[in-house]
Amino acid sequence: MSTQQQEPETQEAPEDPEMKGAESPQQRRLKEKEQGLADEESVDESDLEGETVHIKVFRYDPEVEDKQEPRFDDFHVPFEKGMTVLDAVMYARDEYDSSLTFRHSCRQAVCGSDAFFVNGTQRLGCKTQISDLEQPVRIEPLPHQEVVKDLVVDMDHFYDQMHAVEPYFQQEDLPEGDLEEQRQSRENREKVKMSTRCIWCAACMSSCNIAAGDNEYLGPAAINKAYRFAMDEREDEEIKEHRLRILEQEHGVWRCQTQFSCTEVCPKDIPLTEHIQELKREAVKKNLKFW
Amino acid sequence: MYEHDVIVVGAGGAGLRAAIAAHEAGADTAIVSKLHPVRSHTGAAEGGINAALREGDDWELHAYDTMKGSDYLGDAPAVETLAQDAPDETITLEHWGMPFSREEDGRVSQRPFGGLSFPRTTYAGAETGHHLLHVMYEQVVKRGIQVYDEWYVMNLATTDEPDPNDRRCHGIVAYDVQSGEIEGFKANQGVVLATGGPGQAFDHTTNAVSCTGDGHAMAYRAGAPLEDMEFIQFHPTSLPSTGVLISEGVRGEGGILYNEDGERFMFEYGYANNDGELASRDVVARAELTEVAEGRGVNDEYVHLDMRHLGEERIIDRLENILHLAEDFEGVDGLVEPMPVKPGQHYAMGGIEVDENGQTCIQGLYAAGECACVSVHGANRLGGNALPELIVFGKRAGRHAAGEDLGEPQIRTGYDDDVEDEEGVDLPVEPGEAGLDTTGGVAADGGVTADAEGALERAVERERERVDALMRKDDGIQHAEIRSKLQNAMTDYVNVFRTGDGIRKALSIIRECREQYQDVYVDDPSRTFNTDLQQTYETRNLIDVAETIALGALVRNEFRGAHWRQENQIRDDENWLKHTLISWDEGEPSVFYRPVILEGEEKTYEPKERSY
Amino acid sequence: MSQSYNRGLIEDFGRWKEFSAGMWAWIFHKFTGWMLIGYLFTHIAVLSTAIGAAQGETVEVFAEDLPNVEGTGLTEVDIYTATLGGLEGLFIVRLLEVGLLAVAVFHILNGLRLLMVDLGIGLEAQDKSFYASLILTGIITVASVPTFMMGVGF
Amino acid sequence: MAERYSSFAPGGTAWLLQRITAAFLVVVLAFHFFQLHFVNHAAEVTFAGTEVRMSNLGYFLTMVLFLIAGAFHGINGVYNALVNQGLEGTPKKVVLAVLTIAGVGLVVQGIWVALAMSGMIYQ
Ligand SMILES: Cc1cc2nc3c(=O)[nH]c(=O)nc-3n(C[C@H](O)[C@H](O)[C@H](O)COP(=O)(O)OP(=O)(O)OC[C@H]3O[C@@H](n4cnc5c(N)ncnc54)[C@H](O)[C@@H]3O)c2cc1C
Ligand code: HEM
Ligand code: SF4
Ligand code: F3S
Ligand code: FES
Repeated sequence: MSTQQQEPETQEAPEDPEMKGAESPQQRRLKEKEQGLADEESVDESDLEGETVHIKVFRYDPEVEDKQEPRFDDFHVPFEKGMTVLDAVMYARDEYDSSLTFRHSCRQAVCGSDAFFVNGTQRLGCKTQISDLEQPVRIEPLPHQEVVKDLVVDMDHFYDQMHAVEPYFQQEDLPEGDLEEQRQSRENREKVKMSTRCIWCAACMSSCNIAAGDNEYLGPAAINKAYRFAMDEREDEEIKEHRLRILEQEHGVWRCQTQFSCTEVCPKDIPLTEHIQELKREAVKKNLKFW
Repeated sequence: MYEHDVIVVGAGGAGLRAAIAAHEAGADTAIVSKLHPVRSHTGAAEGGINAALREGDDWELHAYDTMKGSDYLGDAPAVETLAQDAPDETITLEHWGMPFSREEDGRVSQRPFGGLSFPRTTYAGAETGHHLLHVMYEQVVKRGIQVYDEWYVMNLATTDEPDPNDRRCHGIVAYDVQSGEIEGFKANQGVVLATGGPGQAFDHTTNAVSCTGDGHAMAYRAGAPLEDMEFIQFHPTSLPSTGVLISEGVRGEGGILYNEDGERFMFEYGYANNDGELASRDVVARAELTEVAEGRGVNDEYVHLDMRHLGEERIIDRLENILHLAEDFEGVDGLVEPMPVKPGQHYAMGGIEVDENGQTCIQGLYAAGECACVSVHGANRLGGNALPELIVFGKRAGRHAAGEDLGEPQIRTGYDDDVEDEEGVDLPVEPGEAGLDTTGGVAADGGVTADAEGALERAVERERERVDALMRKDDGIQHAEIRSKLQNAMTDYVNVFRTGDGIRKALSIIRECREQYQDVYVDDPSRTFNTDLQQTYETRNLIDVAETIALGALVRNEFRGAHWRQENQIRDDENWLKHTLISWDEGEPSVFYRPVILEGEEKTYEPKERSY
Repeated sequence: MSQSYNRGLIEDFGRWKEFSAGMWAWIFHKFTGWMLIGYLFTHIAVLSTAIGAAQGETVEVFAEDLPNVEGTGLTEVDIYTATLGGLEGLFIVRLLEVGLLAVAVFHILNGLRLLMVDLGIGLEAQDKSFYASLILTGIITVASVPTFMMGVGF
Repeated sequence: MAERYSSFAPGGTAWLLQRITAAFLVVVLAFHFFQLHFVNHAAEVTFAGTEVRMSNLGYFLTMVLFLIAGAFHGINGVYNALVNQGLEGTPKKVVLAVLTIAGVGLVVQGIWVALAMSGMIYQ
């Protein structure tokens, strides 16, 4: 395959640096706006082979009169190779409507700010190629969380649940002496590795029907966080038992009904259900010991 | 109004470490951050933390490597502090449960990294920064340190004595993004800025959207000089559409760079003797841009990084995460196509001028992390040296702010007798506010030196007015337009290749941006989560920061570390073993220089030729 | 803080088309579980006629009407046999029984699937095992129709 | 945070019993279906036949256990489902009480029926 022949479909030829000064940003913006509108009209007639993407974005703002009643806004965004859902909403915001609001930061799936409900699934905007989606692309805030504005949801409850599992290392008995680290076997690190990758995006929590129904349920992310510590051999047995006691409370691991949707949506591919199940077994084992 | 002893602005690695240290020193500490802590950009760091932990290694070697890497623009006391404290701090992270990669015997793993004489980069998989950030946030939760997350800090509340060295910082003004409320935060002992890098000054960067140099700009306008801002590290392999970093690992394993004509340009055009793709970051970055400039770039924008010949097995084994990155962020399958790459802004070596204790020339104002310049990285940062900087100097700043005695610093700050004034540069336009509206400047309303409450009240009042003005206005220009113009100017003219004329052009455009900013308005009328307003603020900060980068680049007429000048392509130790400092005098930047400190505790670091 | 918007459960179920395998499995398992416990109550109620039967209670029925009674014409049988026979003679009851079988078979198969999941076995195949449960339920149900429908109504 | 859990109601026991009863039910339910639909067709069940089967002590005990297991499994399942939907506070206590009474009622009634069938009473 020739490497030179790709992407004839790129809509906008990359601008020549010299040209940029010549055309004022204002003109460019207007032109692009026009283009956006023009495409809007023609989008249905011809399959534009991905020249613009049609996105429908959920809008709500408690303070702005015509946004108090939630609605969907349509935007037509010029497609570029490699465009992600986040790129598309950023484009819509910067070029069409600066009040379009969403969280985002890293653009590389590490900050966990931009989990949205895209075409019916929880996904990270920055990690989702728009070309993989069916159009129009429907972008909504995460379900089961209160909407603050547009795509921004209230994360407080999620954070509360994360904090509820005492998400911090509690080993007090540390090796003495200069530069002495605690030893950990490779196998053990491997065991907790996936669980440490969580970026707190809340996609899992939003996909779980149990978490939706039971507000007190710790939820997959928090349980996974607890797993990360409970399985870490650097903490003593008693601490592990203490952790299991937190997890085996009524709204802890037992609430999980193994729906697997958390595992399916997790952008970091953490085997959440597996971790939760393992903790259930651990808790049972611990209780059996006392009988 | 809120009140705490120590207020830390920013919750990346540096901010969290500072907060923990201040808290441990007994101060009532709070963190104010525009992002929830775990969203900070520290989470993106992949490589690792340099620390001399092992037999055969030694902090002095680390200091030596760092000094050499900095192209002798690092200050020895800072460099030595970094090298001395990094091992302990790294072990502390381990004691806090950080999941470092492990050796067979259960000890933490270390790996070799560019520019290091010993494999001392301590890592946790390919996501060291993520773990560092999360472990530190866990400790903050454990200690119950108060976090005001999604509060955007707008400005500092500083007294307004004419000489910045006499000023004192009493707190900050912040805006609750969720509710739109603007509040003062009084800091009884100190304010620590840990706001991260200014990468968004460039169009193409590996930095997050939140890296807007807010701390730089706030400190700068309050009177603390910015140091060595011209030194910007560009990474040669970032994805064109997002700036996501493709690590050096690909080239390390044997990945090849091709231009549009399918030529292996690193060899064919003789950019780097025989190192080819493995030449140092700046060399490769310049080569790529030369290809593009000479019309051999793919789509006139980027080059290709090809790893297909390595074979599927080897790629999946060693570079699997690269496949995911290319697929997820660029829509390219690295097994069947070459990956598009181009240089992207990556790291700012310069920042707010501070001493080893993190203190600026303004009493009670501290800075740590990427926004500060101690300076340990000098003209070029070694990979794996930023994370130890966060924990070492974050901790020192926190402790000092909380009132601990860390001894007399050897690094001087602020304008004093030691400095050398810039005699006059040929500028196309007046930089700085220069007669434009100076809202936001510290000494804007002149007059009485205020006490703590007074300074705070006045600062809050000023931000309220500023927000009202921005919101009231309903036409004009929107910040996004100014921002993209600024970013393009920086990428076009203050990028890897720098010429006097180009930089002057950039300065003119920055000036235009400033003028346009006079006319900026916020379209979104809502007080709830108004990111439009927040970004409008950030754009203002970017203008100030971009200007210092350009100014620094213009005055430094030599080639040192990451800074290349066409007019003088050699390292000029005779004239330039000194830091560039730019301070904001009543709305006008003034440039001065301070000599580098090459005398360490026991030895002096003699500048040596940098060889590739 | 300013108010926020809660989309509630109704809208939630508007998204049923987007549910994943695990979610459907959960919903079906719930549904079948409730059917089964409902049936258990009814079943015990019906079987309670055995108490009467044991005490000698009888009724007169036409033997032809009851599949479980031999002979012809008006016959005296115990109330248990009469009730069961009466029910079994109804087409609708047979149909419901097939339904019950389907429900029970699915609940059993998916229950086994869940038990495996609890033991941490075959988690990667959780969606496939759900589809397998569905298909097997279908097959078993269809296969047992002849037995269940034997001698009724037609 | 730490106060959010109590040492009460660990929940693990119920969870475990739900699994154990399920495993038991698989076997017995399959046997039950087979016995009453394939070996003896449901339509041919008579009191006499039932009596014969039920007077076998092993069969009798199996059926009683079957009942107890089924009742526990079903009732606990229903209760769990409700708690999953966020049932809290007083309503939760009431539901638990009602379900327990219903369950106990079911088992008592069932055992009575079983005894009647086996001919151990009313002879
Ligand atoms: C892709 C990538 C890879 C890297 N890899 C490595 C590596 O391998 N090794 C290494 O040593 N270094 C690496 N670096 C560099 C290193 O990660 C950064 O320099 C470092 O993380 C910066 O940390 P920080 O704490 O200073 O800032 P950040 O982590 O950026 O945090 C800034 C904080 O300030 C807050 N903030 C900013 N402005 C405001 C405001 N106005 N009001 C309130 N809060 C505000 C933000 O919310 C955030 O919490 C890498 C950098 C990048 C981009
Ligand atoms: C025969 C084998 C059976 C198996 C293997 C089985 C398995 C299971 C399992 C594993 C669960 C728990 C689901 C969860 O908590 O995630 C469950 C739930 C349930 N079972 Fe069964 N079960 C069986 C028979 C029965 C019977 C006979 C009844 C009726 C009496 C019944 C009624 C229920 C009910 C009501 C639930 C709760 C459903 C819900 O979540 O709403 N089950 N079953
Ligand atoms: S577990 Fe996965 S889906 Fe859940 S918050 Fe963490 S990263 Fe997001
Ligand atoms: S979606 Fe919910 S039910 Fe369990 S497996 Fe995941 S937590
Ligand atoms: S923007 Fe950070 S995860 Fe998507």
